[in-house]
Amino acid sequence: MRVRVYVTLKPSVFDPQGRTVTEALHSIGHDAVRDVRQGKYFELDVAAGTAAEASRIASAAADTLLANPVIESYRIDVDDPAAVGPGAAR
Amino acid sequence: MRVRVYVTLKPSVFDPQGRTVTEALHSIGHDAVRDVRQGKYFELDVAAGTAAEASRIASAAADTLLANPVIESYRIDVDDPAAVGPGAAR
Amino acid sequence: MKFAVVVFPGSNCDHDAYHAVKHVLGQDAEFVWHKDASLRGADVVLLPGGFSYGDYLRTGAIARFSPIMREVTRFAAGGGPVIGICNGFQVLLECGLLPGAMLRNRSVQFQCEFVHVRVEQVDTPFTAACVPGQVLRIPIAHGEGNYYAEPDVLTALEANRQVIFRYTTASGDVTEAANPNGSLNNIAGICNTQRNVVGLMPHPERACELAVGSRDGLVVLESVVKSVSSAGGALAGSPQ
Amino acid sequence: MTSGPISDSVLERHGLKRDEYARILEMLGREPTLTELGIFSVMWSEHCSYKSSRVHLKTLPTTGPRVLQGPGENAGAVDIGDGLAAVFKIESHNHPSFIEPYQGAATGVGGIIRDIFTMGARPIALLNSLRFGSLDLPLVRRTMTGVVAGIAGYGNSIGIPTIGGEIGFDESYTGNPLVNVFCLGISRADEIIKGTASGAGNPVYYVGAKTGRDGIHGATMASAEFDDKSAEKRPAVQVGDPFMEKLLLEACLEVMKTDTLVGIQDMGAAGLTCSTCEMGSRGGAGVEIDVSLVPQRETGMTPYEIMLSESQERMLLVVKRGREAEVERIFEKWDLHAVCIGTVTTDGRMRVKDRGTVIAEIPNTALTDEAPLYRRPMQEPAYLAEVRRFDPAELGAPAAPAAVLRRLLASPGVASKRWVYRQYDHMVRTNTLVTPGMGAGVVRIKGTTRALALSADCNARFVYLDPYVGAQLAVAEAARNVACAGGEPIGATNCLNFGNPEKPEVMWQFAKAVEGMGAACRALGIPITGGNVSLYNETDGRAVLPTPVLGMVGLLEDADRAVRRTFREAGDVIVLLGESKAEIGGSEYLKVMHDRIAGSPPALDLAREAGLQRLLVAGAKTGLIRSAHDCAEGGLAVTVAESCFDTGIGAVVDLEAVGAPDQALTSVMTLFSESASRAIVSVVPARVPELLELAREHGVPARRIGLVGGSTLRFGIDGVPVAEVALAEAQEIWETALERALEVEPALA
Ligand SMILES: Nc1ncnc2c1ncn2[C@@H]1O[C@H](COP(=O)(O)OP(=O)(O)O)[C@@H](O)[C@H]1O
Ligand SMILES: [Mg+2]
Repeated sequence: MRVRVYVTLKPSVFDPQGRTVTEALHSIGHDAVRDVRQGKYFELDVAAGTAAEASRIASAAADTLLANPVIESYRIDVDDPAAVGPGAAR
Repeated sequence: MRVRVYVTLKPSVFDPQGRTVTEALHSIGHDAVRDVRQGKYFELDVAAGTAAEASRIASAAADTLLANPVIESYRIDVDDPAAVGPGAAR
Repeated sequence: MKFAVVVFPGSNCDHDAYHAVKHVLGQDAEFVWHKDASLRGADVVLLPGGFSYGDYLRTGAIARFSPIMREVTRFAAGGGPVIGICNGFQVLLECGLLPGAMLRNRSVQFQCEFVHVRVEQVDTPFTAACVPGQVLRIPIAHGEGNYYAEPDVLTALEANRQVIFRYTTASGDVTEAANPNGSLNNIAGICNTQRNVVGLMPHPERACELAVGSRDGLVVLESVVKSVSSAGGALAGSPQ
Repeated sequence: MTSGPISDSVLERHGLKRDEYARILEMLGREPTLTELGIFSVMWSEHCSYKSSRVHLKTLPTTGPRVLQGPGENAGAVDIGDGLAAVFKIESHNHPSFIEPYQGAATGVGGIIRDIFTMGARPIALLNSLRFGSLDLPLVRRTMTGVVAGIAGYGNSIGIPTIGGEIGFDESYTGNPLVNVFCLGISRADEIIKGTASGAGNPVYYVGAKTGRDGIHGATMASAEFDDKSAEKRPAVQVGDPFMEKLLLEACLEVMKTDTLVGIQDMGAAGLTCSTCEMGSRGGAGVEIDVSLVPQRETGMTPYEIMLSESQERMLLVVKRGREAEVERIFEKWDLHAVCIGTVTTDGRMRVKDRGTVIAEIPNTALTDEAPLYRRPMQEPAYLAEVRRFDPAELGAPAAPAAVLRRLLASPGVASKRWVYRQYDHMVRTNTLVTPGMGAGVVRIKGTTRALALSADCNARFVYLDPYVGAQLAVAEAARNVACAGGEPIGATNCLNFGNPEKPEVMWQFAKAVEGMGAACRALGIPITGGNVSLYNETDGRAVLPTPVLGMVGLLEDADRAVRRTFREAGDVIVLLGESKAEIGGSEYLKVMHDRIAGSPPALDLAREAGLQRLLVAGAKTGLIRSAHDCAEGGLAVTVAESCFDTGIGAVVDLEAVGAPDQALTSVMTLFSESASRAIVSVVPARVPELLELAREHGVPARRIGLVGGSTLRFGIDGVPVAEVALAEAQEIWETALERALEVEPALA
């Protein structure tokens, strides 16, 4: 089952990459982008019978390895084959 | 408006980080995670009146800077304040 | 006196540390492979710089699961002196032996250059031979050395005098310009509450001979030799 | 083996000409299979076969008392004493770096490092030579930023210091940057390992990254020009994995200590194909492999794809029969899995099977020694008549010398490259005695008293104006740079970056440059132990400036005597070694102030050059010469300025002392002429006579031209300033110019 894990820096943590990207966007005229925060995005292929189980496995992976709780938080999204996926694919 | 941009390596492009993370997960017992691909995740704060406009602005930013079209592709997700957001936040 | 230089896959300052300890300092040094189960009776543990696991995911994130880290943790808990340099510091942060985390440098670039750091505290095994306030000229070489800790953690670090090295000007002033990477409070190195585990981003082992630009870093290694010998081995944390 | 008829379009896609195909038919005695056609196409590509360049390269001097390995192996090697060898080579990754700057440059670094440790040498230093278009263009800035980050990302991770290099800028590189990377390693002289397969029945092992579909036909791509259709021909971009390479490096060096290997070769351009047939060909043996045994990253890969993939970080090993377990165990220690994919045979053929069925069978020599060889037509380019007509009088009245100096210091070609090398770990391994920015990079060899000085150089404007003399000047400059550091030049490698060899004018440039390079190396006694040719560096029919880059290795017997470019102490005497003439052709001055590349390059007297280099080495040995800096781009004025930077001490120079008595040079000529075979050195006052005497013995004109001291750069005649700039201001201009040029412009209103 496909599970997506989004890892972001906590709001209180300064994001040097995000700031650089914001500045670069402004310098080439993309001023409408007021701010950017950069995180990590993982696509996991998980051996699981149910969406709940997949989510549990992914959480465990995120807790131990994928995210550093001192600076990061994460969000999990299971591509339940039964349900309709979110977001416009491109 | 909040726009999320997910940048992933094209499927044909080798992802050494993802492979190393997969192996690390296996070595600490997370065998159910069969494969990991690592990408980038951006949260943009966009000045836009409509979701469509926000999406257009984010696409332009992704095309020029956030994604490298030679090896990456991206997906955009607008957090339309009117609609209900996807995914379990954590 | 013996130093264990831990080698993770991707460590690349292991030979430099070994050279400094063995050939400059004249002490015994031994490489310890990350899959080993024993520190082989070492008196000091040194986690070297480099790119363990390619720095993939996050610096130090994967190395902390190496089998040897269990031994290192036990050694540290027993009061044994442990130093993490650059990537070694990042490993110590990831495994929780030291508090905080590393962010990308403010410049978003890898930076290799000489900097100045001020020795803030001399009551750790790695600064015991220093003069308080002594300024060392030693190099940095990292892309993620921007030290971060949550406000309460930072307050506690300062209150407990756990900040051991700070980036300063050549004359020892803490300024914004002297901070190469954006670290909070210009922090270059810290210790744990027991003060036996020290981590720092600059590379003292690269500054042990004038031929390579500076010998200011040698005092860090000399300190631990002094501490261990004066403690008569009492610092050695591993049950041999 | 069955095959369909091969159509013109299939041949074209493989970059093969009809007559080349006819030779394939003749060599095989039958129609090739598609896999075989693919194999021929990569092996006979310009990149792998050197079909246009080989006849010329043969004329280069490749031997000498120190040469342990000349061209033909993965890298060259020279004896550096104490039973040690320096193993080194330079290679280009131009085309991939344009398509994807970060990964293209990174994988270039990965490739050259493999070439060095393949020989059993531990890599200890990297250099890079880069060329970009004008930094006014956002595309160029992005390319340069990406290339530098890619080089840093790979080299830093592996832990090999990048101790020097050079960067040039010219519009001709806009759509075709040059990314040349040099690596040097150290091995025991008697333990050099070759890329050879021999001993029938010995197993052939594959180790490293799994094979994917990346880079298929990369070698063929590097053998074609860029045009608007290039996008379609793009192979999947190769992504570097420095962590994997670090493991391979350590594991291979460990295996090599065990005497279990017959030969080893990395899989670079043309991947498995190239390593298989080259190893067989060198050992006079055959190699049989089964592609189904090759570790694969993707599913459903065809034998064609597996054979042609250019996935990075892979090695092919021939192991002594009976020693397999030892080899496997060492790789396992490093979490690598060595897989046996075939055996050595006696029949001199490359035989490829897929689950036992033969799908390709070609005599090795057909792919290597008997590959096509062309004597391409040559013709002197028409532009030369035009540029030679240049008359300095056309330029009109010169600008004020101080203003010119400021402009030159801000020119990206002259400005400090700190923005670049700060991103490179140049200190790891704690051997770097002279860091980037201080002249040729110098690394000590631990366990000995010796050190090596390394430099990469080429002034492409000079080569453009006169390929023969220009290439000689490149050799001279590279050798002079290492000599300034105190190193005796003992060997070189070259990377020849040119346009489309099918154009007679490009081929003429190439041939003349190789001729000049050979002549210079012979005169200076420097063997060329290997190198790389990169042709088809063109965009929309326009070639890059011909850029034959030299990577030079200099030996210092005494590491403690390494010399830096910077003056040491106020009161020291500044001495100009060499003759200054009115030579402004091809200069930085002409380019920056008048936007022209014209005239003739400076004249070069090779005997005088050799004398200067010997003098510099001798003067360094005794500590007589306290600082030395080669006089190159920007001439005397820039050289003096750079000698002051980072010291905080200025200089006072008397221009009247500079010119030869019989030459009335104008101030601008004196300050900015780029006459060859010159260096600015400093010496304590008491030892000036000693230096002048030593110079006389070496046949080198030497003049006392000024003193170190003060807080300005001051050039005067009879005490009257001709140009004076505050040192702090000059340094600020020079230090920040590149950063400012690379910064993204402020947002438009
Ligand atoms: N691409 C690069 N990588 C590392 N160092 C570089 C690079 N380009 C230039 N440098 C360093 O900057 C200094 C000045 O370069 P250059 O002007 O070519 O020097 P030189 O006068 O010695 O020919 C040298 O020490 C050189 O090693
Ligand atoms: Mg140069």
